Amino acid sequence: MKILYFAWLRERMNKGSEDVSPPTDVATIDQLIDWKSASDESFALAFQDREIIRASIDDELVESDAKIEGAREIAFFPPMTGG
Amino acid sequence: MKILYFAWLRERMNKGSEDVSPPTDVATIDQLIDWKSASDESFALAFQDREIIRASIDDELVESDAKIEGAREIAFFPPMTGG
Amino acid sequence: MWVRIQQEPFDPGAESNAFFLTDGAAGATVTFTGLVRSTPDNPIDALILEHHPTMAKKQIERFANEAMEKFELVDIAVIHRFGEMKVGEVIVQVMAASPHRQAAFDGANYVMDWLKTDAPFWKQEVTSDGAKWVQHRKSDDQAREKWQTKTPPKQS
Amino acid sequence: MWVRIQQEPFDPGAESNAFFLTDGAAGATVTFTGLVRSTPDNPIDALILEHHPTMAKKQIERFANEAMEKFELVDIAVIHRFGEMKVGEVIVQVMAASPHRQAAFDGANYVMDWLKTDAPFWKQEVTSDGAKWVQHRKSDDQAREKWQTKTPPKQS
Repeated sequence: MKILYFAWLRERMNKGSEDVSPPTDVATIDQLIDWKSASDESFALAFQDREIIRASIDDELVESDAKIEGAREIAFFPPMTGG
Repeated sequence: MKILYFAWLRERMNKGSEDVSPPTDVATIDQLIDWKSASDESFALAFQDREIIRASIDDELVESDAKIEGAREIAFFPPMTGG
Repeated sequence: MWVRIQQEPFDPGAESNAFFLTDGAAGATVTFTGLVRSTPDNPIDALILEHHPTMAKKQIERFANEAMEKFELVDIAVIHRFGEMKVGEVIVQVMAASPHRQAAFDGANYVMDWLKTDAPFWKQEVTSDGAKWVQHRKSDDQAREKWQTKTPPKQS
Repeated sequence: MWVRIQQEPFDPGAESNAFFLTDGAAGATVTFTGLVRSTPDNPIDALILEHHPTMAKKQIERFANEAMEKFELVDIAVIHRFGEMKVGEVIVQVMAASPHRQAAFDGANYVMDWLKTDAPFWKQEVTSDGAKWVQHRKSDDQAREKWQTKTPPKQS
């Protein structure tokens, strides 16, 4: 699956997207962040203040306990400031 | 003092304004309507449904117990329907 | 703050654009535009608005000033027409500018609610049967009640 | 109902005028226009908006459709820009048309409140010191709460 990063998360990750293949026991957004943080130091640093980070699965806003099974694209971003 | 009529009150009165000189014991809008109704049949008819008629004194909306002393211009009209 | 009462048609978009230019400090502008409409339920050919000129201007200026005080507005402007107007033409436009979007919404809404019940204009609908006075609506009186609450609307 | 996400500047007044032409049944239109502002307290040279293209369009379409269902709207339209924009340029415009003025106010207000917190756009303010991410405001989260009441807003 593909992960997208936006705004200062994108800057801290120094990339807008990457492909990941989490093992099947990584079931939720929270677990994806845990799994990714364990192997990727800059990800761990960028996702330090985890409560404020929001996520979407295939263009739908989700909570951090949302299941990622079947997801094509997961986006992470700070709180929105549009309009 | 001058009385102005608007909308269907103007049509029923068949005029937009007239000059009146009420005696000094005619102190309020209500008393002005009573006094005018007594001497003017078309006025009495036009002001039959008195509760819905609104009034202003010198461009200020007033209640029917408002004092008319010193008024330059009194306007009578149906409920507003602008905007 | 300015109020214009005029007989001539005006271009609502051009008026909004001109208003945006003068409100440098305001990120949010809310524009209310009231148009003459003809519906299948109530088809009309035109609208005729009678008004009390001096009082109309004073009353609308009062509501606009009240809105400036009640809400955090940078500017507010109102254009209201009188006379005969065709279907699709603009009757009234209110423009409110604020640094806060809710204040801009509230400012324009407040002026419209008071204008509807307390500004001296009277509409006649013109159809093939002639001209008929529009009835005042009770819902317009009720609409003002939302501004009577003691706590001011939330700013955001 | 339509939503446009675009990089190019647009003419807000021309967009409103075009919108009026298509809403024959609606006597009331409320337009919200959000502009790039630079204030003495917070002077900026420009704004840069980053966005999630597919999700931004879907989310705003959702809010616009919700507004159509919740309020008695004839039509609603949203234009939102991304990329770099100068002071005085328009960021976003929402236009809501209804036979009832309160519904038009509520429709535009509803879409703006949800767009602010749940449409994937992120602002950077550009000054001589460089670009700085704009902080999300708690008041924007609170603004949505007014739509959570069980009784629908009063129509008038």
